[in-house]
Amino acid sequence: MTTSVVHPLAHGDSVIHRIDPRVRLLCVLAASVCIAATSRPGPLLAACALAAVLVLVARIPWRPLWRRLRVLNAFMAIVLLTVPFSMQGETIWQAGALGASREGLAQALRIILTGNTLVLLLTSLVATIEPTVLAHALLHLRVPDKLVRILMFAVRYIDVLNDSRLRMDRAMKARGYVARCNAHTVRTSAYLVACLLAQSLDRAARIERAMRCRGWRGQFPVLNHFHAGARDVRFACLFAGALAAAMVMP
Amino acid sequence: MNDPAIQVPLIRVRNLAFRYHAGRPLLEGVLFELRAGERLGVSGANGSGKSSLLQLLMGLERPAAGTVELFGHLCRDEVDFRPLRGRIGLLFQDADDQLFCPTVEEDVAFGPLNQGYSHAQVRGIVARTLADLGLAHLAQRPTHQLSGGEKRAVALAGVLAMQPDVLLLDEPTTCLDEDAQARVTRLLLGLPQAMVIVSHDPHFLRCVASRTLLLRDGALCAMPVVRPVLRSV
Amino acid sequence: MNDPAIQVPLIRVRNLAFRYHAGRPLLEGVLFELRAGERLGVSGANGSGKSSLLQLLMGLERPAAGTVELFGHLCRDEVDFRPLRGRIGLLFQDADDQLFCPTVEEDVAFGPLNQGYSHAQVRGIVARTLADLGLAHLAQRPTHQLSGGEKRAVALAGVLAMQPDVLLLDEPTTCLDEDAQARVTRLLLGLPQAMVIVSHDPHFLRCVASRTLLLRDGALCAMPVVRPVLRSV
Amino acid sequence: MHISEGVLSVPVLAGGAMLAAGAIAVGLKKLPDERIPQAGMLCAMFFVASLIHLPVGVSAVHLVLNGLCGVLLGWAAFPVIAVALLLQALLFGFGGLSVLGANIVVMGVPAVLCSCLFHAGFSTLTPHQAGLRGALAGGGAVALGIGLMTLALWLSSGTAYWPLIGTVLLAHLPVMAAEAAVTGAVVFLLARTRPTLLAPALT
Repeated sequence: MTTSVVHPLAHGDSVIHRIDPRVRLLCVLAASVCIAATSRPGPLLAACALAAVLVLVARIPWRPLWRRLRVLNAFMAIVLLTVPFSMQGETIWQAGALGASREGLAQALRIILTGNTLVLLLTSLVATIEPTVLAHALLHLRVPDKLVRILMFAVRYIDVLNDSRLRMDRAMKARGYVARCNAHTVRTSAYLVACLLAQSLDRAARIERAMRCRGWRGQFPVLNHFHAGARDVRFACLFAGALAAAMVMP
Repeated sequence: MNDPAIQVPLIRVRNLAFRYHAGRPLLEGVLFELRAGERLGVSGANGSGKSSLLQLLMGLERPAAGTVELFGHLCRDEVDFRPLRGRIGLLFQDADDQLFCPTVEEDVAFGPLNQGYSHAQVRGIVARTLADLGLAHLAQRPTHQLSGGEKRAVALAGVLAMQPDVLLLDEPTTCLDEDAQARVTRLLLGLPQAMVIVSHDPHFLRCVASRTLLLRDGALCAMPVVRPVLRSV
Repeated sequence: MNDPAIQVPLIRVRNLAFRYHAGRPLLEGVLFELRAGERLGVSGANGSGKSSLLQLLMGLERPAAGTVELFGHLCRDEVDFRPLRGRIGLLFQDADDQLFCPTVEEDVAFGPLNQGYSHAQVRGIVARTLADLGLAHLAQRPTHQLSGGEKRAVALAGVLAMQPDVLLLDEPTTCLDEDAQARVTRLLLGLPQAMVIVSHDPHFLRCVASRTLLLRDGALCAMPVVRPVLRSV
Repeated sequence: MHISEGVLSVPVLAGGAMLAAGAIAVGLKKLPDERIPQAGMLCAMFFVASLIHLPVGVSAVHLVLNGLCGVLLGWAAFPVIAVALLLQALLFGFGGLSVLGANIVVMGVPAVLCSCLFHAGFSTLTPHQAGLRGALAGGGAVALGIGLMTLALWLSSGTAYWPLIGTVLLAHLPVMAAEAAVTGAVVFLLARTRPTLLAPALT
């Protein structure tokens, strides 16, 4: 019954998967800054196309991709329904007292385009990194050691705790529990959370002992190192070129 | 508890198949019936699919093929299983998964509350169930402080409080020391319900089951003839 | 690994007593010695204090009374135990507690790196240890994706990488399926270290231990005489 | 309780990122090395708890528990929330990298504030009082979070986002109720069965 929550998208060997994770992270960061800072439709459309190409190259399965885009675009639907009507400007469509403005519509479309582009980029370049590898990459990018250790522990134990949650979930269902909007459900959820909390703290205490048994003195040694090669540099140059080209679009 | 007029089997399973997401088939063509008063033992090696079989009977896993009929009702979906879950009690292999309420009393009350009894009725049921199993002294104890054997007994109380017609027991004696095992065995022998008892301990199954099947290569078959061997305990 | 000239016992425990914060005494007057080459099995019921005994030997719990001597050094405090922890390896009951590093390689390297070996040396130790246990193919795997048996084996590798003189094993086969159990048993039989092996499975202890003691009522005593009974397998 | 990618303006994104970085630095400083496994486990636990859904009317809300996070972790809630949000962005696509800083502030600031208020004079609390405070912390953390979200949206676009902000507010009312109820019940339970967990150990 173990279904892992913590697994990278597309356990694949696409070109993207083979690029140094540090390079991919830096590419997404640079692109995020550029895309967030631009407001003209040309560059946004070009960047969105670039992100879509990367998603195709990384061979992201459509089901998780669709799930992500659905989460984002449920919110974007609200943006599209509110922003055109609340922004001042040239009215292009009148519905009773409400008028949609051209500027508002443009703003809403800009938000939708930006959001989708950034999510596609994150999905293709970063979500395809094995989480433990990502942690190491962050360590090499000078993210504080303690923060990365918290990430490593979390990645390590999310599945352990989640399996436990799923087993308790089944045991509850087997005893006729159905989540409803009532006090019994609130109390039951609280029991579940308290159980998970107690389990995680007990395990943390045992882990701390296991670490002491193996001579831990307060520092976490690092063994793995990354080596960026010619392919990674080529990818970075290509990505930078494409991004720059997108940004100068009319 | 069982209406003697009912002639249909309590559980009827036909050609049941099951596999994990992308794994090899774990069960294939499982076929059996459970009738009132029977205690069906299911033996088999670790990983042979014994636990999965019980989960399928409760509708907690979905079969790849085949049908499960409970009390004469064909059950396909969550909606079909839900109203019948109170009539079938499943005892989980690891009592810790089942005991998530802070105190014994609250845990035993969980099932009856889900069945919609009033708080006063539930209090009565809890007191009676705990007394029947000789656990009344544990009522106020936090569940996480119980010993292994006590946990198993309280988990059983939580299942019995729902007054099920059938019990599904997943390795009810595993990880228990001999005293606790003997105690659980006595408890089970004193219950009127029909049971499916899954265990990898053939000795225990001979003590409690009225007939025993072996789960091997994904299917249920008759137990091979017992060949006695000299073995020290 | 053991200097044959050393005549002192590797572990000498005298009158050890232990209790949880406000609980009844769990251990009282525990007394034993472990000598080089010995494999001491410790049997006992659930909750009899077997795990606590191992934790006391590692200095992870503090005794209420009595003494622990490791390699001839009397150990009272964290300061006494710390330099000796590399020489005693404890395999935890739940491998998930012990495998806290993101990848197998890093987890096996954790101990040697703490012992102050250089990165090059550690890489050698890790490769050798994994190869010895037939686990070399797992080196790059994230620990959270291993199977139960693999986890136990990798946890053992992490302990062995520190090149200990003594191994303390807490229920090394519990919750493993039969294949994995056989595998772990073979692994243990192939190791040169002296061991204290805690288990509630008398059959397993007979396979691996050179002598076995029973932990009952807080004290270690000789195993009761084996009385062979007719029992089918 | 995530702000989506694409909505906030660049200055707000940058401000959020800087505030978050500072707060995480403080949180890490207050987190001793030997507590890192505990912080990591709690991070995993809050991630897993966010997979628990409660039905509200026709829809469902998932637990956020940032109030409880603050009560248990104090300032260390910042790095823990940061990691949990990063993982949610990577594994589920909630939020994203550019709004990560802003989202950390939206969840973390209420957590730390709630922790301060909750622990004021804690030693004298009965389980019921603790539970009540827990409920206030849970509901209050969400309310404060919505406040900060509103501020971020308003700073990004002024009055143009008012209807959007109104919709977001409405959508979070059931979350607030669910959080207050669950956090209150959890804290009551902990105060009853494991009171030591509620001691401000990590502040």
